[in-house]
Amino acid sequence: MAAVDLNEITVAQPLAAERRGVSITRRIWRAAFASYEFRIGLAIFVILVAAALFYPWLSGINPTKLNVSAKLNAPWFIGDKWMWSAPLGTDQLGRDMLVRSLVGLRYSLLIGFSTVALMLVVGCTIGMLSGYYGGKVDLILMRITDAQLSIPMIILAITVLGVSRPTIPAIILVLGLSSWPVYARVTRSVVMTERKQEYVRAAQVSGASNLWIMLFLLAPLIMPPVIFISVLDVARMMIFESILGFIGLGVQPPTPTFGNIIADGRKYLLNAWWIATMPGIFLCFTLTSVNLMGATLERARNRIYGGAL
Amino acid sequence: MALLSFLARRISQGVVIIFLVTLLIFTLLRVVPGDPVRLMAGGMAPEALIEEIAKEMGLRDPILVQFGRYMTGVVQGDFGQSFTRPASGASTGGTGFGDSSRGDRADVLTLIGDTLPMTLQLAALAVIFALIITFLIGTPAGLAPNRWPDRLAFYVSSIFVSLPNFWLGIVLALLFSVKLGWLPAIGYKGFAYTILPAIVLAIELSPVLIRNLSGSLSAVMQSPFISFGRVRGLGRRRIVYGHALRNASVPLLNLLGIQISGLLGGVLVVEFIFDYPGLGLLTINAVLQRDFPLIQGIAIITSAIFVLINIVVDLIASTIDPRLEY
Amino acid sequence: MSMNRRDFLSRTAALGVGAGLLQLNPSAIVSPAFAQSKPLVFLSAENITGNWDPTAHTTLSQKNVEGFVMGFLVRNPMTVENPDEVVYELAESLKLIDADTIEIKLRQGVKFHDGKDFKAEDVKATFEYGSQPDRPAQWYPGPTETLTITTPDDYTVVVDTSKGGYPAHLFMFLAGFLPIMSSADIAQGPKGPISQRLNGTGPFKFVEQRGNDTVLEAYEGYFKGKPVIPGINFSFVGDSTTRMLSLMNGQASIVERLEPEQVGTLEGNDKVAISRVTSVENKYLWFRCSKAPFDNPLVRRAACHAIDRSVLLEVLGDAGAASANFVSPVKFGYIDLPNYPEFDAEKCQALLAEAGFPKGEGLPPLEYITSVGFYPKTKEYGEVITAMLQEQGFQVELSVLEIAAWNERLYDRPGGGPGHMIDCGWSTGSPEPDLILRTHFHSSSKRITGIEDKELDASLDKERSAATLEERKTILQTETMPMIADKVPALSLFTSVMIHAHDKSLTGLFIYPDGSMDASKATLG
Amino acid sequence: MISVPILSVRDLTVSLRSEEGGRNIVSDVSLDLAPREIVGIIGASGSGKSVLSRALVNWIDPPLEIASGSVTYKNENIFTLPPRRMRALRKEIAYVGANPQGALDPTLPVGRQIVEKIQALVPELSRADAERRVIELLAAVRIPSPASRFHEYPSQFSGGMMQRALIVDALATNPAFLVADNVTQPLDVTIAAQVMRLMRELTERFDTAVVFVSSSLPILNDSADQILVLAEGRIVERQVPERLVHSPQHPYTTQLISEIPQIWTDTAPVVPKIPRQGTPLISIKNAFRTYHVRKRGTFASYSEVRAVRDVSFDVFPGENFGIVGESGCGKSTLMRLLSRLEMPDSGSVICGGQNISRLWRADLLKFRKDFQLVLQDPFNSLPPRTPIGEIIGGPLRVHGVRSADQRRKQVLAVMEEVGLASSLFDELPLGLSAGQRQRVNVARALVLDPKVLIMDETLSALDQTEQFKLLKLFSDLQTKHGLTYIFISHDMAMVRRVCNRIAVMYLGEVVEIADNTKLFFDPGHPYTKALLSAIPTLETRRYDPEECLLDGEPPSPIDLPPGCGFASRCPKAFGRCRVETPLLMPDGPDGEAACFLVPSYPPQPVTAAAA
Repeated sequence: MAAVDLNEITVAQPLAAERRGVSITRRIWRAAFASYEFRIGLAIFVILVAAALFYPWLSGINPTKLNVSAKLNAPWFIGDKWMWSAPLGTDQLGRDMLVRSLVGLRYSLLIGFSTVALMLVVGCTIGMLSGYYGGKVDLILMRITDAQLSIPMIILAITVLGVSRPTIPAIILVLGLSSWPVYARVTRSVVMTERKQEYVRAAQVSGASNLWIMLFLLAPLIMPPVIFISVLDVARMMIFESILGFIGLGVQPPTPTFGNIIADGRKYLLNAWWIATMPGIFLCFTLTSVNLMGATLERARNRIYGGAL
Repeated sequence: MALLSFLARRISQGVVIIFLVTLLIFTLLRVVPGDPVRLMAGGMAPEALIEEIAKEMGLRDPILVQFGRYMTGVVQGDFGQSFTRPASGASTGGTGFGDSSRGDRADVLTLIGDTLPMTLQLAALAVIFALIITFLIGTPAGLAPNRWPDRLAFYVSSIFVSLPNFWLGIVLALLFSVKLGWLPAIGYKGFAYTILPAIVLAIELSPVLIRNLSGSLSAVMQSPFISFGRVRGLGRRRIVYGHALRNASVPLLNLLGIQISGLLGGVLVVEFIFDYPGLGLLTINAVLQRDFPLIQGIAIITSAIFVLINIVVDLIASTIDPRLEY
Repeated sequence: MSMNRRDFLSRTAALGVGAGLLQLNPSAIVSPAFAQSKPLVFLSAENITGNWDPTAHTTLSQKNVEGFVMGFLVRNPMTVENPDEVVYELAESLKLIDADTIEIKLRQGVKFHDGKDFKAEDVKATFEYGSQPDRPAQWYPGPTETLTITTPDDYTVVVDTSKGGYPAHLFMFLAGFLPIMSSADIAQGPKGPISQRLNGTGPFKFVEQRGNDTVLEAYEGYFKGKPVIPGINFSFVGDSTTRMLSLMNGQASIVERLEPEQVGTLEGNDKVAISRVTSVENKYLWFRCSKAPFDNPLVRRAACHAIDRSVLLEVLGDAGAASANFVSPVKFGYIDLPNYPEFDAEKCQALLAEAGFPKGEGLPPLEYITSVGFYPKTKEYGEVITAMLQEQGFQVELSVLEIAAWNERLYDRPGGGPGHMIDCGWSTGSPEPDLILRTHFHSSSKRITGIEDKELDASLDKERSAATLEERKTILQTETMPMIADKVPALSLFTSVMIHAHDKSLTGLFIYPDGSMDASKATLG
Repeated sequence: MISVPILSVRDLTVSLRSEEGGRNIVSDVSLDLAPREIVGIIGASGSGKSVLSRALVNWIDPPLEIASGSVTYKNENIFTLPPRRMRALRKEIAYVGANPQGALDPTLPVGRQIVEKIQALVPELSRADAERRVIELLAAVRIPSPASRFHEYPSQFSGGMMQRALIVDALATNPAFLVADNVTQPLDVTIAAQVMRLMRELTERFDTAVVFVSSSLPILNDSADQILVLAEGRIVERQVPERLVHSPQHPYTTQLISEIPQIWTDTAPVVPKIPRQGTPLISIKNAFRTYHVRKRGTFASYSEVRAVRDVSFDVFPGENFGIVGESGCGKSTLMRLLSRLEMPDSGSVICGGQNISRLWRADLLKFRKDFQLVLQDPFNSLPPRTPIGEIIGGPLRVHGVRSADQRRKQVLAVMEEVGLASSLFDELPLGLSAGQRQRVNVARALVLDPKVLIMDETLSALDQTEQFKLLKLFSDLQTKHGLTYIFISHDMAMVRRVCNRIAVMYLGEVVEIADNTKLFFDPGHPYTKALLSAIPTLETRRYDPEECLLDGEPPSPIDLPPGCGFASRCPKAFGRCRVETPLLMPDGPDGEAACFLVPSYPPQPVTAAAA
């Protein structure tokens, strides 16, 4: 009822002058950027990424250079043995935790985002197809999805990663290919409802091919929320990578990733908690910043699309 | 009648799924380098012996033949025998060639049978905890979108999701088991041992659920019958708990059904950390020892469980919401 | 200096044995009041094999279990101070009659856990069974047919090795760690009860294997008297942090293989005591000597000179002790080899140049395989070594594999094992050096390295066939060991120190350098 | 009115808060409601009548807010009541809305929810009693087998039934007054008529006062004691129906009345009879379409929904062809066949000499270009998140107009033509009125300048004023582009106004097909009569509802009974109707009807005479 009603109201609404001729997308970004949360998120994210990209290079500290004599130094805020070169302390082999975390962040971001990207591509494509065509296609694709869904990631991991020395691409592949079904399901359900809508029919009548409809009509409509959901998975994938490291299928040393830093640091949790904890904190910051931006963006979209002025 | 036919349909589909899984895993495991026989016999074993054992175990036949043999076994409830484990069920390793002299090996099924209940108990408790957390945090968030409870939920889930489960496991064990001595942590000698691992799993599980619940709840709160309910004279509590949550719980259920398979990943690590004698520990050892029959067995069983759980989920969902035609 | 002392001691030992003098008793440690207490919970870092046959494996954790259950002719405490000490248990004396004959007098009135009386037939059966070439553990100097074992009476065993052409004194050390099995069990063959359960004369009885727990209970009939603690739960817990946590919250009584950092943490804890034992185990960097580039001794030596072992020890902290030989200091014939390769960048570069790879140019990319490992710090020092080698121009790539994969790649195979270098430790609960030297460097076995070298073979055979211990030691220390140090088919990195942490209330426990324990006099709580 | 009013509204003003400040939706409305009185409020969409009706039951949520004024019930202003007391009052203040389907929790049985309400408001009533009451009320609103319906879920109720259930829900607690907001709007005419009849009966029986809000004067005219005319949120006139109709005071009212379709009056528009010669533009021949739906909760058994059965007709260039029928009669399926969204199972659709099911790629695209569709639902038919410009330009992109400027030019031209401000180009459809949305729809279809436009219920969601405007637009476009229209509708009045030739559908069959005048003045089929009798109009009806109006609802097209599909509801049905299916037979010069009562219909063949 609410919907009908509001529409009745908004009928004669005069268009706010400033909105004239401004494309929707730009309006959304404006709205998002207007909120301080978005700015904070953006700030944190930019800082982190910038640090990850430049600090190691500026500081000239080599994340893989061992300095055994200076191992397990505490960070500056506790303990007294810390050095300027390692404000966040050092790990079990005396490498600077700050640089390692930042470089780790680099790789983890790479892994997290490209994994999720892979998941989205595969999952959404399959979901889209089976939701759009329904019938046999749907049946087959969904059975495959369920099958995939019911295989524990870990087993897929050992088989695929067992093949060769686990490299970052291999890991991305494993994680991505083992986690897409969730998205297939979500997309499918959304598409199924949307596809029944009349505007889809209208497009068909105007002569649009199915592909055209999926790409230009449905995808733009259903992707954003799905992508928004997937932000959590970026983090989950980074964690999964650490689980792989934990059973010896992770990225090989000396390359630092959050995964293997945490996995190796685990042993020292009792007397050098910072090794395993720092990446977690960085991870949390990254995630929160991305999440903040995502959330505000989503809110902005809903506001604009929800017809608020 | 309707129910029966539903079950018939879903179970037949489930069988297909399980078959696919088995086929996939089976072939994958066969293409992994690293000859299982060498693992069984131990590295010191001479090639001749390896070949001999392999032959006698039929591991040199074409994959399809092996698969056929395996499946015929499976349908008769015979999942084969562990490569490395003795009947005693001990997790074994080390190297000893002339493996032929090993004590008779454990049946995969019995191994799983012993550990599965433990894990189910753990998983069930974890899910319960997760749901409690989810409802405590997610409901207010869903009722007050974009206000502080929503923010809270948002930050909490951000933090939860960035906690590596083994990190959390150790920290909790240190805190509650060593420092405070409230809960036992390592091994299993009673129900109490399930609590800590379950909490860790719950925390790993909850972020997605929280987000889902708050999302769908706020969506439901938008729907006409909620505001109309007020006009019909229903109290807010009744509307929220009697109707809104009821509707919002359906997508939550489905998500939960999907998450189950993800749960095993967590169970694995957590059981290893807490030395909890469940399927997860079995799996990780099977993986570490490349105990292929065991891995296969576990894969089949887990996917079967997954199928069953999802059938149950759909049943519950369709009793909650009759429109979901089952 | 200390060396000389040790030489002296061992010499006297050797002679002493001949004279049947030596009488010492490890139970000098503590003999506490009998107090009923809870069973001892031991958390092992390594899992056991599926097969209880003591000759079927070389797995340490299972040796530990055997240490509780089985009886031994003698035990060698093998302390660094007194490496050659001998304690008589099932044997009352070992007498070397001549170079090829040894006579063993047995203790009387001992019973196996299954009730069978312990007699000479059991020792004979054990020796003959264990010497079969297909027994994985491979304790014996030569195959069964080279032995002639006679039992003049029920409590006397005479071993004649003349057919084998090696001296009988080898059995002195071997006697130190042979679990004596019941002839009845052996009679039923390798697939028989012997593989199903342990049956010995030791202080604890094997009850059952419960999942990952091996359950033992005190054996009333133990010839030194029933142990104080009612039983032992020996269970495998893979994760070191987990082991430590369960010790801290009182669920475990003793845990093994502590990480040095954990030692730091635990020393603060007043409920826990730490024990360190220099072990019989060295850890090695094995070269695949049968394939390029490490088929070339020069390259091997270059690599060895690139590695600064002192840094490794820094990484290992308490968990490692310096040693400069291919066997542990507690083993027979140990000596700090003067020509043992030390860290020396110049030498390394010189050797590389000499081998035709100046600054490592022209070397293929090398794979260095190690495991996530249940040994402390395995991965860490792996990383360090990789870094060091890279510094000298070796393009080394480290592969950290989970145990099974590592295990599967460990041993030599036709055409050389996988990778170019692999990390592994080797430990045997006996002073016998050949258990390492011969096993790995003689072309008849060449377990991991795959080396085939006539000179080495010759030298190894020579030291084995030496008429007396005395003579043998000299050959070992002056010829064989230095030769190996020149050819370095493997580099021994350090000697592991076994760190156990246990409940303070646990007393009277003696830990042998191979990690096995004598708990017969231990009390708990 | 002497009696004290039970509800009195004084200077009520409701305004919409927004970032640009407030705007009044309802301004200083005052009215009194006497016991048992029925007050009708009429207003076009956008007149704020829904907001007013909600204000009456104190249901105003942000961004709306009560700016000033009072609604006094039992001499208390309900806006100032604390929530708790307000809730108690809900017992006596009832509301029925325009959207029956969304009004109840879809996951709980209807009966249970009504009981829930009763118990929430009348705690003293025992559950059993409450259930009994609900069941008898369900019976009272003529819901068949109420006892079992009680346990069914909203999704299992049809629109009409749901609306009745809601009336039950509203009256269950014996409210003192009831606000009915556009209750008949979503319903088919015959059903709407039934519901209206019901409302009247019940309100008398429970002596409830009613505020009846509607956009259709005829409906109010039949029932209300007094009518208020709402325009721009203000009450511009209040009168008793007769006087309002015959001597309207306010110009707005006059206009409103003038827009009410004339059916039989001599002032009614005369639609010219288009000469039907030459080749038909499109002709459909013996088309069948059956859907197979899995029986609920069965393993693999399907049931047949026979949506279109043996339909044939021709449409000639320049004519307006109407297809009328109630929901579920298969007209939408027919539309899908005509626009080649689906293919007939058997039979064919011929266009320009080609069977369109055979068209492919380029030919198909060509066909699409000439043959456009304007869809029913103004809300679903526009992608919610695409700017209007893009929506209208979409077809151009599909048809290969690459350059954006080119598109923009054409789109703006069309928008201008259909009367959309060019400023809307970058706007989202949301916030547009139904009328504007339909204009967008039309523009989207028109942008390809097609030969034929199929109007699928295009106007049914609009109120008369809007309809009027759009119809005007259509005829202009027709003269300008020489378009041919096919109107698919359930609204007889609308069809009467524009269509030259009309086909009446029932249960997937064409039961009558005739020229405009013939159909409305001398229908051949009883169903047509029923439809005519239900048309909301101010005129004296040619067909008396009492004798033609149907009870119950059309049977489901699943597993149809043999014989004439209409027999089950037909007042004139006799033996033959239940065994033999009547075919279309000429009924006079310009019509055909499928009824045995058509004079020309051959008598039942005597078995002997066969062969």
